[in-house]
Amino acid sequence: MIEFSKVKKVYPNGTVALDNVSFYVGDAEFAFIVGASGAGKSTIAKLLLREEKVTAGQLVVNEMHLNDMPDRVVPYYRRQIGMVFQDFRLFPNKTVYENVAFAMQVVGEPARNIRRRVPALLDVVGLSDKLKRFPDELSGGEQQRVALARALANNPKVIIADEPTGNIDPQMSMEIMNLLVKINKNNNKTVLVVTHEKALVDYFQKRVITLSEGHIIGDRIGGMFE
Amino acid sequence: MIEFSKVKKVYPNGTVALDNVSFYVGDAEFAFIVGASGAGKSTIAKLLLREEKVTAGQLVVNEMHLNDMPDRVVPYYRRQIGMVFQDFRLFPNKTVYENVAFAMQVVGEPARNIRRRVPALLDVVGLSDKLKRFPDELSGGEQQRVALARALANNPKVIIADEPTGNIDPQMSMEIMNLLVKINKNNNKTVLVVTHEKALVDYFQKRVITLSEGHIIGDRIGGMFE
Amino acid sequence: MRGYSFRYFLAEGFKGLWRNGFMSLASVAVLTSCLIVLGAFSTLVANINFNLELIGSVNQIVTFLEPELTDEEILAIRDNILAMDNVSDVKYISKEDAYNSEKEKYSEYPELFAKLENDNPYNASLVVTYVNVDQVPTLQYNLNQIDGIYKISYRSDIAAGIRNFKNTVIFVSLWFLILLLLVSLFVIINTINIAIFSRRQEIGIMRYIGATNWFISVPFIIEGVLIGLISAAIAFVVDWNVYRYIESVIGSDIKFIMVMPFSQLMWMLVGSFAVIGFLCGAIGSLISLQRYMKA
Amino acid sequence: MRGYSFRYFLAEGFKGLWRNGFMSLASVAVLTSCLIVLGAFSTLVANINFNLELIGSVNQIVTFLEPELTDEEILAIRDNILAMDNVSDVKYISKEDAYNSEKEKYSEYPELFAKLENDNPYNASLVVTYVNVDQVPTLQYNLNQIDGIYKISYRSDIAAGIRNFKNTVIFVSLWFLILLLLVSLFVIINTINIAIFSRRQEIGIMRYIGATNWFISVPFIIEGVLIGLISAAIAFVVDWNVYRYIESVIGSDIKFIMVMPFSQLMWMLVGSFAVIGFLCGAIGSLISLQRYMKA
Ligand SMILES: Nc1ncnc2c1ncn2[C@@H]1O[C@H](COP(=O)(O)OP(=O)(O)OP(=O)(O)O)[C@@H](O)[C@H]1O
Ligand SMILES: Nc1ncnc2c1ncn2[C@@H]1O[C@H](COP(=O)(O)OP(=O)(O)OP(=O)(O)O)[C@@H](O)[C@H]1O
Ligand SMILES: [Mg+2]
Ligand SMILES: [Mg+2]
Repeated sequence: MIEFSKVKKVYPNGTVALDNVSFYVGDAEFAFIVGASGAGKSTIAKLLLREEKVTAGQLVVNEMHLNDMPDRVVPYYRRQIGMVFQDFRLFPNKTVYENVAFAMQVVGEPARNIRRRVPALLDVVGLSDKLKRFPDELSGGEQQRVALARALANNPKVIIADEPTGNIDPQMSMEIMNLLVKINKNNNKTVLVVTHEKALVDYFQKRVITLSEGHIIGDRIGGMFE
Repeated sequence: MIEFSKVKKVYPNGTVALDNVSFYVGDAEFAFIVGASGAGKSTIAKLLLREEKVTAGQLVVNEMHLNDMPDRVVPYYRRQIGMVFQDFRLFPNKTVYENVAFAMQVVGEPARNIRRRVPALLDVVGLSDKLKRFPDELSGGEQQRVALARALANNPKVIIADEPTGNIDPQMSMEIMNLLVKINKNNNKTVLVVTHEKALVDYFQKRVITLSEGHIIGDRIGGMFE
Repeated sequence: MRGYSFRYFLAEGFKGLWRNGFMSLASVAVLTSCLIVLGAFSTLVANINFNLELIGSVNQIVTFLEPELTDEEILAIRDNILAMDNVSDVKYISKEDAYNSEKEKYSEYPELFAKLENDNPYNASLVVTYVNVDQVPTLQYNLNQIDGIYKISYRSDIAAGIRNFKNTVIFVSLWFLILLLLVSLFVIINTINIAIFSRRQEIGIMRYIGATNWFISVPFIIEGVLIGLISAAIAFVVDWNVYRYIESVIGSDIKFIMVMPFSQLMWMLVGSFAVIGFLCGAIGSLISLQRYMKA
Repeated sequence: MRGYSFRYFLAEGFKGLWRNGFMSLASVAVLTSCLIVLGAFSTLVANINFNLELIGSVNQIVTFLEPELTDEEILAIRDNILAMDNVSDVKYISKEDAYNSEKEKYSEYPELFAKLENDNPYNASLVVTYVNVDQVPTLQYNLNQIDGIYKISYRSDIAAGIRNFKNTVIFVSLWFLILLLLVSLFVIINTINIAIFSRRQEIGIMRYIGATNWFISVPFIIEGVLIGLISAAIAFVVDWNVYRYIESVIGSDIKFIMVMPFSQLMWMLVGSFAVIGFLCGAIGSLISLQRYMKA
């Protein structure tokens, strides 16, 4: 459950990235977030991860008020969220395998489970032959898929994917989006996908939240890219 | 003029990224390069910039043989190529304005010209109100557009854009692609665009070079994404 | 918490060390250099003090005895003095010894001593060697209390000069050692700070995927400790060999300087290097990490 | 090339310094620390040498004169000696002076000197103060050639001891200064190396957009020089104030040590700091950049 109420976000340099943004995404719901470049989509993702704090308004995720969450709780909160960052944020000094495994080590997953699950995840995103590569030995799309695998590693309750197919060909994009839809349906996870790929949004006929210059200008279920 | 003859590229870790790739792009030609993630598209761009050297085969650009180009000539060669990198490669310590201006300072452009041209370029990509921002204060799409502006700064003979719209909404993507087509037509520049956006490729009906696993599997003029 | 194991952290620490090869090397180089200088200077100071101790130990007080004392009385006085605090040795110089030694010193004036041969004007004396120059006044007082001693002679100006000299040397070298230590600590911690600064993005990503502060910190601290211990080991080996080389040179060339045997300094060096290396690595990492540890 | 201007490079250098605030600060901190220690130690060495010179200058040779010489003859001999190389002073001690000083020294034996009163056995002497201990043998030979001098007394053992002591102190402190200098240079260059390593991506991007090596390097080198000069200035101010403080403490407390006036050291410090700061900054940057300068 994600609830934005009258959220405003002003960056230190004075940019108003979001203003009076309110929306509600229920448990196990799937939503696209679309909008022009600079509309505030990534800002929503950053607020949800508490990478940034709201300037005004309320933000509640799974009954937790992010505004007044104590610092020491934040790591535990973040583990409930699987995030695909727009700029990937892979560890340059860790291999593909280690990048995904690290997310599981963080939550204290036993080594046995890690050894089983990581290769399976990397297989799903089509990287099972590149486990030992370092990120700078991967193509752009391959890096993006490692980021996706890492986001899914801990079976998070909420998955937020910021442009998860920005560097990926149409066929693989479709596969990835199908995967996210499947996770949403079968495992009852809440999934938010930021994307600019009209074809995908139109194809899946899911809820579409449209942002423009920090405001919500559209929120339709079974919507199309506009 | 770009000519690949039987080019092979093997990365130090043994990955064969390109094998027996031959194609010719004439002066003032426009071509899309498409293909699955990891097919070798960015490798072609890296070879053209001489960021990487070919393992076997010949690569000639504007009558220059890249294989045996002396190191001291390389900077001057690179100035003839405007490159939009897939990962942007902006200077984190320079503002948007400085990022673009730097490319012109490199070639010794007089300060007067720089002061005139940089704002104009940034206006074209819709960033005229963000001149003083540092890259980490920009959205993903905004960074990508700075990279594009920088690539165009010196009026290069060849423009290579690696996924220039990977983080940009459909409308702005169309504008950018129109810009590149216009530059190709009006200014007689050679333009290579790596992209995975089927809609754009299908719309513009230009030459499409299709890669798969390091091989060229299609090269059609007025082609469609396949 | 389920599977957090020390083995995991240790492995991460080693991996970090290896994968950040350049930074690790640079940190080890700086730490090693600082420790080498510190070690060289502290063994130097130790040797200076050692040699100054040797100078100090020639300080003596001469007590002149009443001429009418018998041999037994003199022996008794001697035992009496030997039993005092701060006295390490008492040597008896008879009238004849005194006369002969003076005669030798003034060999230019043979006629003078010829006249004195049968009328020796010198007194017998006891030369008292003391341990601690600071307690000489007490010793002087005690000696004056003894019957049979009619005068004591103590060149307090020379003694004070030597003491001043020793104190100054010790003062200056200790202060310089402290300066060196502080600057080294500062430089070392600064270097670790830089090394961690260069990995702030990595730390940021860890935080964004839900790692707790201690989970992030432990491998960095282990890495820091490893850097510290490696540096300590290298610095020790270097200082050791240099010391042995200098020892052999000085041992053969400069006779009037005593070089402390390395074995006497070894454990001080090993200990302080290990402690400094360990603490700098650990504390340096800890301090540097603080900055990146807001949620 | 059209518009490359020195102003552009200078501006870039300053900007780099400012925008990489943390790294610049860290580099300045390391460089400053090293320079402070170097400065402190070299002023210390200068003062040690200065004080050792003072010790050296009390060395004297005593020449005993034939008893039958007239005052004019003695004066002639004196002038003769004064004209020699390596002689700074000649002092005449008459028979009476010698007798009185000896009598004073041996006040324990008044009866002895009472007997000698009318038959003074001492000879008049000339005390020759020399400049350079190393040329004493020549001086001794020359003195021996003079008629009217029947004996010269020179405590060559003490002189040799002092000379050995001086040489050892100078030897040890110079070697330590060299060690310190080398380690400082190493640490400083290493730090600049790290600072540039942390910007290797930036350098890579510059190369990819067609910047020539020198165009990339010049701003980095200017940045390095600025860091060097800033550090030199800070280190100078610190060392200066510490020196003045120590000077005032020693000036009042420890009488037997001479502190060199700072003005005598100032230009040496300013000069060497500026040179080290400048060169380290420039050469450090240059060396570090080499690695990223393949096309
Ligand atoms: N750290 C920051 N500091 C200042 N301004 C920022 C920062 N990050 C983003 N902005 C600004 O906030 C606005 C919204 O940015 P955001 O990243 O949310 O856009 P977006 O919708 O994700 O765009 P894109 O599709 O290009 O990624 C933009 O105008 C951007 O310039
Ligand atoms: N530096 C490198 N070292 C080793 N292998 C590499 C390196 N860069 C790329 N590769 C591999 O070479 C192949 C081609 O990579 P390239 O980046 O050219 O793909 P791409 O077509 O651009 O893919 P994408 O659309 O995902 O960006 C991939 O399998 C990739 O893993
Ligand atoms: Mg975004
Ligand atoms: Mg690519």
